[in-house]
Amino acid sequence: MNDKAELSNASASASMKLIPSGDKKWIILGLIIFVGLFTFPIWYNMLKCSAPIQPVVLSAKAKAAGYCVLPKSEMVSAHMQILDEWRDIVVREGERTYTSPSGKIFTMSLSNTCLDCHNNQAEFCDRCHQYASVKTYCMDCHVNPSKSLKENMQ
Amino acid sequence: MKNSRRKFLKIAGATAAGLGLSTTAIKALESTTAEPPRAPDPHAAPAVDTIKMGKPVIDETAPVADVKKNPPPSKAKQWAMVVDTRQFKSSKDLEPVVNACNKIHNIPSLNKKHEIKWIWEEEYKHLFPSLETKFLAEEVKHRPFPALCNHCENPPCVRACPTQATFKRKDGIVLMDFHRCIGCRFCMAACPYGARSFNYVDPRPNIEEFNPQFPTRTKGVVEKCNFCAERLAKGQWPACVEASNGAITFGDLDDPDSDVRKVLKNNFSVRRNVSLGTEPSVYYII
Amino acid sequence: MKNFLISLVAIAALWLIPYFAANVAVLKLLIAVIIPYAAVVIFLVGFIYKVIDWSKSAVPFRIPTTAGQQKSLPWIKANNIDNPFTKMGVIIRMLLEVLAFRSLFRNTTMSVSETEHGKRLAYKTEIFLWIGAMAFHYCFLVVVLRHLRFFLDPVPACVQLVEFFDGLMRVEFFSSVFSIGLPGIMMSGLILLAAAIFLLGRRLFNAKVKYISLMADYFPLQLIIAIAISGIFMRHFFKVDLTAVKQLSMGLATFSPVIPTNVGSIFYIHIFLVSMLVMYIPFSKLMHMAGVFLSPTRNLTADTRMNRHINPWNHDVKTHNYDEYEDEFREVMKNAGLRVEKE
Amino acid sequence: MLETIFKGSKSYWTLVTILAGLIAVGAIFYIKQLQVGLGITGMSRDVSWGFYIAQLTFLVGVAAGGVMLVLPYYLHNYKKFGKITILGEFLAIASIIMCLLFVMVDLGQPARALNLWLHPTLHSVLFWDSLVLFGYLFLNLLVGWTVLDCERNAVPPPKWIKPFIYLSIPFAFGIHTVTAFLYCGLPGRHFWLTAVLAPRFLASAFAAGPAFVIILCLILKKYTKFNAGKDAVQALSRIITYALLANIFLFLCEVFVAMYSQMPSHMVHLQYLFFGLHGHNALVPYMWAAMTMMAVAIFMLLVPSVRKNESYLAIACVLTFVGIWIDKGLGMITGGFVPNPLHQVTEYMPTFPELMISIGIYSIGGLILTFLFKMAVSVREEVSQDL
Amino acid sequence: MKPDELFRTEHQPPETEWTETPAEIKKGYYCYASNPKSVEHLDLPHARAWNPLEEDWKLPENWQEIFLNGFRERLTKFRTLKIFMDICVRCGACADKCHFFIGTGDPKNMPVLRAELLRSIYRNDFTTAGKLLGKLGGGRKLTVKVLKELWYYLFQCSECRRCSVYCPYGIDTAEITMLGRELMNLIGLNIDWIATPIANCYRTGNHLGLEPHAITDAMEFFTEDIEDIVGYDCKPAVFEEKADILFITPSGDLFADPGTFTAMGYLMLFEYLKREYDLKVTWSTYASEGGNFGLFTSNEVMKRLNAKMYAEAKRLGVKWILGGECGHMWRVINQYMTTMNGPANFLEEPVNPITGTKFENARANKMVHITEFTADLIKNNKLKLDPSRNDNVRMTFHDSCNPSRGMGLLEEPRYVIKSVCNHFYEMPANTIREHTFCCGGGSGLNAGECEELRMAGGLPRANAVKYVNEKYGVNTLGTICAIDRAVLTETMNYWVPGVEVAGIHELVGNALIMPDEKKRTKNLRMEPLPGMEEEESNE
Repeated sequence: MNDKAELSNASASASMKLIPSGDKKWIILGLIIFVGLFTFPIWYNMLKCSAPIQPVVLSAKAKAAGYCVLPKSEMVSAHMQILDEWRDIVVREGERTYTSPSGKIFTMSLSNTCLDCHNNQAEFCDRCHQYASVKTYCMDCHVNPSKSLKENMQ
Repeated sequence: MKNSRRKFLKIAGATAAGLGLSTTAIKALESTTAEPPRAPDPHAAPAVDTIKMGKPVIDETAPVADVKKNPPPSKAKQWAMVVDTRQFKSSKDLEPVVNACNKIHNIPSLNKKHEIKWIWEEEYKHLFPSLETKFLAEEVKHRPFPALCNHCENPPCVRACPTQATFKRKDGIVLMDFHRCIGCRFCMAACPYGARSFNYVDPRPNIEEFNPQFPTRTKGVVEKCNFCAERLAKGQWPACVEASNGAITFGDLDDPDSDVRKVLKNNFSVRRNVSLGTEPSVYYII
Repeated sequence: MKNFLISLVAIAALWLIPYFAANVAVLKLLIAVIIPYAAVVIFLVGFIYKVIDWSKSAVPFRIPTTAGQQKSLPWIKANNIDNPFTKMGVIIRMLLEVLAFRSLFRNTTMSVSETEHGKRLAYKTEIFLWIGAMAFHYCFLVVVLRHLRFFLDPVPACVQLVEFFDGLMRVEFFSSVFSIGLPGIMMSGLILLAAAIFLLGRRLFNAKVKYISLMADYFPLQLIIAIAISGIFMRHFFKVDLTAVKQLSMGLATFSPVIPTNVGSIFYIHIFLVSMLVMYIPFSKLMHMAGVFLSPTRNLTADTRMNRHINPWNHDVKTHNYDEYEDEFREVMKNAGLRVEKE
Repeated sequence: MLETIFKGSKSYWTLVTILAGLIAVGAIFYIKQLQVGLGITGMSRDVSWGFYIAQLTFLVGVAAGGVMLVLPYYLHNYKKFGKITILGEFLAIASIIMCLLFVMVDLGQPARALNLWLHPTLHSVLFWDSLVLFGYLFLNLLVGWTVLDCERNAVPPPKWIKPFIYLSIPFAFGIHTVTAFLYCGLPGRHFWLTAVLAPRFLASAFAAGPAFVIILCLILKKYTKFNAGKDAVQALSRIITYALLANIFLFLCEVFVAMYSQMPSHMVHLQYLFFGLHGHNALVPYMWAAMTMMAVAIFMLLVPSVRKNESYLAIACVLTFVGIWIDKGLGMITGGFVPNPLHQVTEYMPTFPELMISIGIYSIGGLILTFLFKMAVSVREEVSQDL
Repeated sequence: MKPDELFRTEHQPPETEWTETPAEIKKGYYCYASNPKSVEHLDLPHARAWNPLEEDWKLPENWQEIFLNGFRERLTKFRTLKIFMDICVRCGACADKCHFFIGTGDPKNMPVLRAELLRSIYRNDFTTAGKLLGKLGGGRKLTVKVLKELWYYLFQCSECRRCSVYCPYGIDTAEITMLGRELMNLIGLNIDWIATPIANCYRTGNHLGLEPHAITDAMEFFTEDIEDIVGYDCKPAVFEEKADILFITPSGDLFADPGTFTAMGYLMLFEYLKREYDLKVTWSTYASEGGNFGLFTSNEVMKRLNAKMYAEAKRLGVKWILGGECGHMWRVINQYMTTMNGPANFLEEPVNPITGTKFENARANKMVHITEFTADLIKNNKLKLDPSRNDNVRMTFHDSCNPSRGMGLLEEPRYVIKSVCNHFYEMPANTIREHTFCCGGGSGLNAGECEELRMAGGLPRANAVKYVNEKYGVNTLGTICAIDRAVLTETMNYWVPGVEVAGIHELVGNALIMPDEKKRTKNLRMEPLPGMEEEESNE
């Protein structure tokens, strides 16, 4: 009764024949894009040939001292918090002296205590900070005493 | 509160604990904070002095008030300053004082609109408009007067600041916390002495001589004279006092034996616009 | 409530497993390396399988929901977005649906009010579900993008830019109870947590939503909340060595895994929960992330009168044709004066 | 209801596009300000608040002016305002958002803005100002939205909304009073140090806000099917008349106190504004223009036959609005800083970038207002089909 | 029940979880089981006599197998079903959008739960997670209880698609209901109000089972009435070969008021066009049904019934087909017909021979909606109209579900209404256009025995009408759907007495100034025209 040719590709409802629907190519394309995005880190790192992290270099003074205000492991993970609290205590409470758990006494000062020892930012701070993509704004105001103002401003 | 602020001491203990036993972790924190390390008295055992700024120079022969100067203290109830303006004959006498401050605090040189001033030179009529006389002595009229923050006992700027970025310390110093200042400049409107400056632009490119021991400021914050709190902490006189050749006396206003009290006892002094009730801590001997 | 509690117990278990396992070296390897790899593999395979499975099902009819004026006479303004008759219209409709949750934006809430004329039904604007959903999904996206810094070296500028804007507002607070300052607060994390709690709160306190909620609805929300909490705690309270973490994640991304030494159990909790979430996606309603693209009421043109859509399994059916009809009714037709084909 | 924002005529979209363009321009200049600092503005060490804070002051007034529509309707059951209260509430929303944005662009460290609540400082008026501003914003959003949505659904507003409506009335007075307290509690700034400042602010607000509402009503009447009704507009114009009179009266009180007492610290600021000081007279023409405008406006408004003519009324409202804008948006803040406490004169004029950023913010407010009014007008068109 | 008692203000779900709350089949809320003869007539499976209220539904031995196999088959045949089973997040946006939920307060009438009834079976039998977690994963075994619940709620959905407008994933409960009902059909769980019409339609060409002469008789009644009004008769052409247009409308309009007035409107319009423009429109008794209850049974039955339209157009050699005012008829024509029974290459691309307008939007389907057609005529000034003849009518317009959400026919009827009627008022914005509410009797739920369900479901629509009735004195509810005309008449009587229901072409007929007409004093309802009341009483 209708255009039989159109209907000839199937006969009964139970036995049906699937012809590929037109959207399959778009679905595959979408999947490829999705998987591509999801696995982005894998091929990005392959293309960039990312180098392993370069170890932090301690200055001679730091090496000689052999200690910091807290054990190294704690400094690695929590130094930002210490700096943060130091500055609050120094500025607002006027306390400037810090006694470490080991009994050593330090002046709480980024420029004058921390940077005095760790004076090479590029090989100390920046190594990890760049690797972990952590930007700081400490040096917007504070200065590295071992550098000129111009160097500090860069 | 101060004690528990030391909790970063044992921060790593909590690190290992994770959150699995957070109550234990917190207990661990508490136990470390129970015994705070005591801040040593700087007089008994000098602080680790990484700053070599030299000891205060005390010139006994200087023609100041005829009292023997006390050694620099580091604690006070209300720091105050007495300026013997008679000793500043011309701008040349004041210049080293201003320069000492500018240099030590990394103060930039900027145009008049944006300038940063902690201590600066003013004429009598501007400094004491309410004490103006019609026929002022010529010498006083042209005398350079140092203007600076009065570290008021009742500071309107502290009242106005919405973030406590400017606050009054227990020793009477009105201080700025540059980390907290949001740059709303309410304090500048509140200050009746024009003592506050705002960093309209980045100060760093305009700093001529530079002191690595003191931070610069970032654009967008207010700043002002801090009575050299950083030097007082180390038992040093403020830079201007040191550079004034004895013209400026500094000390604890609450201590009857302090230099400032001695000087004030023996000289007639005035303060700026006392009618406002701010109780300035900077006294001028005219 | 029962569903909520069972799911909560499951989350608690998932939290405790890595907490205890992190103390055993072998299990560390399991949690930091093997399970994440397994999760990714299960996710990718499951995801692709599911989508391919969907794509295998036919789209016999073009049945878009038309939520706007059709294209008909030239002087009637047609709505090509809510009733798209061109491919471009469909693309815009889908973009709005996926990026702006267009349909949810229409949401209303029914209420009954007493008026001077008796009871009246009102359908007021209900925008909070939309706001919550937008906040949740976009912050989730930002959080995921931010975490790329652990998997890419060097970290591309765009990732850094996302971080910069995310951390733009500085939150610095010091007190005896807790201190926040450095590292800075990331807004996305907090908003994500708040939005997830809001969505969970709806399920608990909105009677209708509570009634329809299954364990499968509570579990992913609670899991995401747990992930957000573990992440925020790791960032601000139980610090870990970030370089060590990045060495681990970079190792995973470059297929040369290393197990970090100086990393607290909070990190293992975080990565374990994330692995669980990733693994869970293909088996759950979270597949809506792919399904939304395939929904036939949204992604088809409403042009069925203009262009014929082909049904891949179209089959012949038995019909009652005119001849049979006339055979049955010829006499009455003739009596009624109707024309017949065969006399 | 929100979807009505997205359906509009060509002219509506043109307006939206223009505003969006201006916002973009403003944003570019703001980025510059973020990079360089507030140094790109005309502000200085002596005049440390300028155009931005002046706009805050003025717009707080516009926002507070909305209460002149809410109060008669809800407290005195003045039915004729029923149709336009929503306009007052929506105008308040747009104005408050502009206020908050002007504060944001005035901050030297906008990233730290949250410190305001992280370190709540009860003795700072700015803290309280932020509370009342956000409170008033919230109340207007809640009330305006709820009432309009109920209107659209033809149901009476829920009972719980009433307390919020009543609460919004003291808040309206509150925002402008607290904003006045920002200035009038400062020692050493004698221009502001007067108890009349808050009343004067309120009086000018109750003139400028309703004047703007009248202008908006007349625009809506011309371009949309929204008709506020003659009675409502006339009632508003009477409010403006009295408020403007009160404003001028209070100003003259100020002038009397300063000039009769002859106290220099009180006189100098008025002298600077109206006659110039030591040859500095940048604001003189503006101040006289403002005074003239307000004087002409008051004359027009006082004559009933003039007031009843809507074209003349429109002119009077524009004069009132612009006059008060100059007075509060230029003179009020700068006048307090010049001369400075050391009796030195540093003049202030906004710079081009400063103006562009301000235009950007005004465009954001305009866009919000456009959206909100579009919504209100659409709802009104839906529910009153027999008009 | 009195309207006030039926107006439920509480929509609080019960304390027990829905999976644990068995359905209770309530009188007034279900439709009678199908007459086995009707089922047999179409050779549909498992015809038998059964009663929903009885414990034993006489299910076939292997009903679970049939159901699950049918389910499985449909999961591959319909991507909609598979996606909709998988991606619902139960956000609840659809919950209070359903008129049956609003009206009955029964939480299982929330669209999400209606779908969950099926979804729980899907989870249990077709998903890994469901197989692993069982009940915890939200799965339910297919038991008789579950089946009965499913049946009960599948026949409390009128497939109006309102929920799908708000669903963030476009989940269309109408589609789920349709496929669910197909599964019911597989085990012979049909309802009579659908099964008998489809059997009728198959045999006689229309749902009502009107045999050819019954149709011509009805037409005669109409033409007599029209003659009374206009002065001459408007006898329509039936089975006219090589006519320009074949006209098909739902048979309901030939049978009962107020649809009959709409039918008279059509007759007058076609007579007008014949006299003025020599346009030949023919009717058919073979294809005398626009509606298609197959849509409510299964895709297969829908296709079987729909085939008659193209077949008849081909036989008669017309240029294209014009469709009357009907709701679900247009969903079938718009979204299924060309796919199922096309391509209709034997027809021409529709062009309005009077105005020359090409109906571009119907170029493949070759079927034009009567309001599109009339709107085009009016826009091109081809009809002489006197809208003041409808001045007694204060009109609002009810968008029927299918033309609005399955087609997008929103402006055309409004344009026609505004051209023939001076007083037109819209109902509140969230109840019209794509937000429109169902009449409550769509998808074969207009059976007498489920009247209470229908009245409850019609509440949201009626409540909106009540508003314009009170505010603007609206007395006429215009619709373009035959089911609406039947259902809403009853609903209005119940909820908003005094509001009549009318088809749009009834108003067109009233306003149309027929060539050489006598002085018109009466409208199509034989009531005096506005301004003619006096003369009427003088007669």
